[in-house]
Amino acid sequence: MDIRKIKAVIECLLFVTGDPVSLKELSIVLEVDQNTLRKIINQLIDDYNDSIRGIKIIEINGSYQLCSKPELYEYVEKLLKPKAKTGLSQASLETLSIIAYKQPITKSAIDSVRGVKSDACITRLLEKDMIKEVGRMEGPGRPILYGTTDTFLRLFGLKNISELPPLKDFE
Amino acid sequence: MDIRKIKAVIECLLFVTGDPVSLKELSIVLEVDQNTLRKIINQLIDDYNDSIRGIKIIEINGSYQLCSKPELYEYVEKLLKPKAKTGLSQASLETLSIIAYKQPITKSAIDSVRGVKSDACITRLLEKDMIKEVGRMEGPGRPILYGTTDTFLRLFGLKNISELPPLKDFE
Amino acid sequence: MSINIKLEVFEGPFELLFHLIEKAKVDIYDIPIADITDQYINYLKMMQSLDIDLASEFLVMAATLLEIKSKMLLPKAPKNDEIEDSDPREELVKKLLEYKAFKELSFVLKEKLSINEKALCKDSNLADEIIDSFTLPDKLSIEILLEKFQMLMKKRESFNNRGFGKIYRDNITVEDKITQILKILSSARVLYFDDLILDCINKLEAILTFLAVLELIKRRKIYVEQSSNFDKIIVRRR
Repeated sequence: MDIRKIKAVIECLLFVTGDPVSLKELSIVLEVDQNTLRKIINQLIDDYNDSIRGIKIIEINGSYQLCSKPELYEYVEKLLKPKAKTGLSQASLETLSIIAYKQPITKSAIDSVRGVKSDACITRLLEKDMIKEVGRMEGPGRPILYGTTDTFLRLFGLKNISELPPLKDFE
Repeated sequence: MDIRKIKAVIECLLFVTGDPVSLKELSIVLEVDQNTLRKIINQLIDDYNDSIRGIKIIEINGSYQLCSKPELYEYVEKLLKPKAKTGLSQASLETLSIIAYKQPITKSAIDSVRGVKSDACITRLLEKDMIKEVGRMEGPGRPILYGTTDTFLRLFGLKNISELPPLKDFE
Repeated sequence: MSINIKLEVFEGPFELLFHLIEKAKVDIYDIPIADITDQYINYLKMMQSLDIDLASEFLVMAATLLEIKSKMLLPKAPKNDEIEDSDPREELVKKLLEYKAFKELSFVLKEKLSINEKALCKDSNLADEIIDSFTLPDKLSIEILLEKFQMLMKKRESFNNRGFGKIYRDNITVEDKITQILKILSSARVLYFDDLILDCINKLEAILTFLAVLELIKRRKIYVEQSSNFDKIIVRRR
């Protein structure tokens, strides 16, 4: 298959699914090895940077997804009733930062960093699909452990969790 | 606005809505008169004909919609088939499970369990003869009640609906 | 004459402390603990005089500050080579700095969010439509449905527990349940108690159902029987 066709198929597949599709799945469907495919996708990502395009490809945890260009959001807002923004309070953002860096983490560990109860924030973050339960801690009460989701990565423009900005040294 | 930007905005808007958008709506959002805009969209349709593209714009009754290129359908099928061994999407399986366990049930009750609209899933389950209308609920609007069919029982190997496996304690 | 008080609301004790430290323009590593403690307690008193409920964490911090203050007043123990004389403020400062680091980070994240949340994705309706157009296999395991349904219930339950209120069957009462049970029994002679409970969408509804059965027994409308231990409980009309 020539490279133009491969690019066309990738665009088509990402468009149809709407959800992230992994490099592995794409490689199986296209019968192209993952390394070659990754290079082609990176080229394709560059193609989309062209000012004539209104959509782009984002990478999240080794999967790829199509989304609209954020800089054109004002037009989307004009056409559609503005989609509810993520709307996180400062307290929720603080809670989210703590979870992002210290995951997996329990509620009481979050509370102790913030100095206040975080129940409401955690509920809100779960509701917004920013965090999820990732397990239970061994020990009394087996408290729930929280971690971040792929939605979190997407909304904060991170390919994976290691791309988080560095935490300023507080020692 | 230059013509490249107009094209980008059109792509962005059609991508985000998914549904057909009328020339009139586009013209209002872009502040470009309809005649000029129609010419630009026709150019854009030509751009999409390029073999590097996996999607295209179709015109229906003066509205425009993005869709995948039909000639690439085989790849779509190859990607989705393994995800759909059941022949039912996750959304439809969810809807079907609610109907099976809570029948007879109205559409709005299904929606409230799922937290999203189930219209499309219900239509497709009706088409697949998995569910049927079993009556009307008394009360305002007399909404339709849905239940499962004999085809449903056969597919899942049940003699009758009372053979549904019991729910484990929902703790 | 009216007095205008500009009241700042603090999310928690750390925020209040930061505010006081910044206002006093002091080094965070060398907090004048007596002064700051007094100011902190004054603030709490003011809030209380205005009848503003304070989270208990504010009071816990007040106690911590008083404890540190009293330790600072104690005469320094003579130098001991074995035990390092630690600053009683050390732990508090460490926590404050950690909190501050996360607070700063949250502003960076907020900035990122404000850009990237404007990149919108498409829903997966199109893929669902295509999948639903595939032909069904000859046979499917019912377990798939059970699993899906239980997952939905679990999700709902956990949201309910977090105080989202009920999402389904609003405002159901014991009286509704009584009517429902009597209606079933008007056509069926008997019914299984298990089925009534299984039909419930959450714990609250199960409890209401149970109360309805008890009430109906009391009103002598129904009676229940069980032939032996762990057998199904049968509900009959009187």
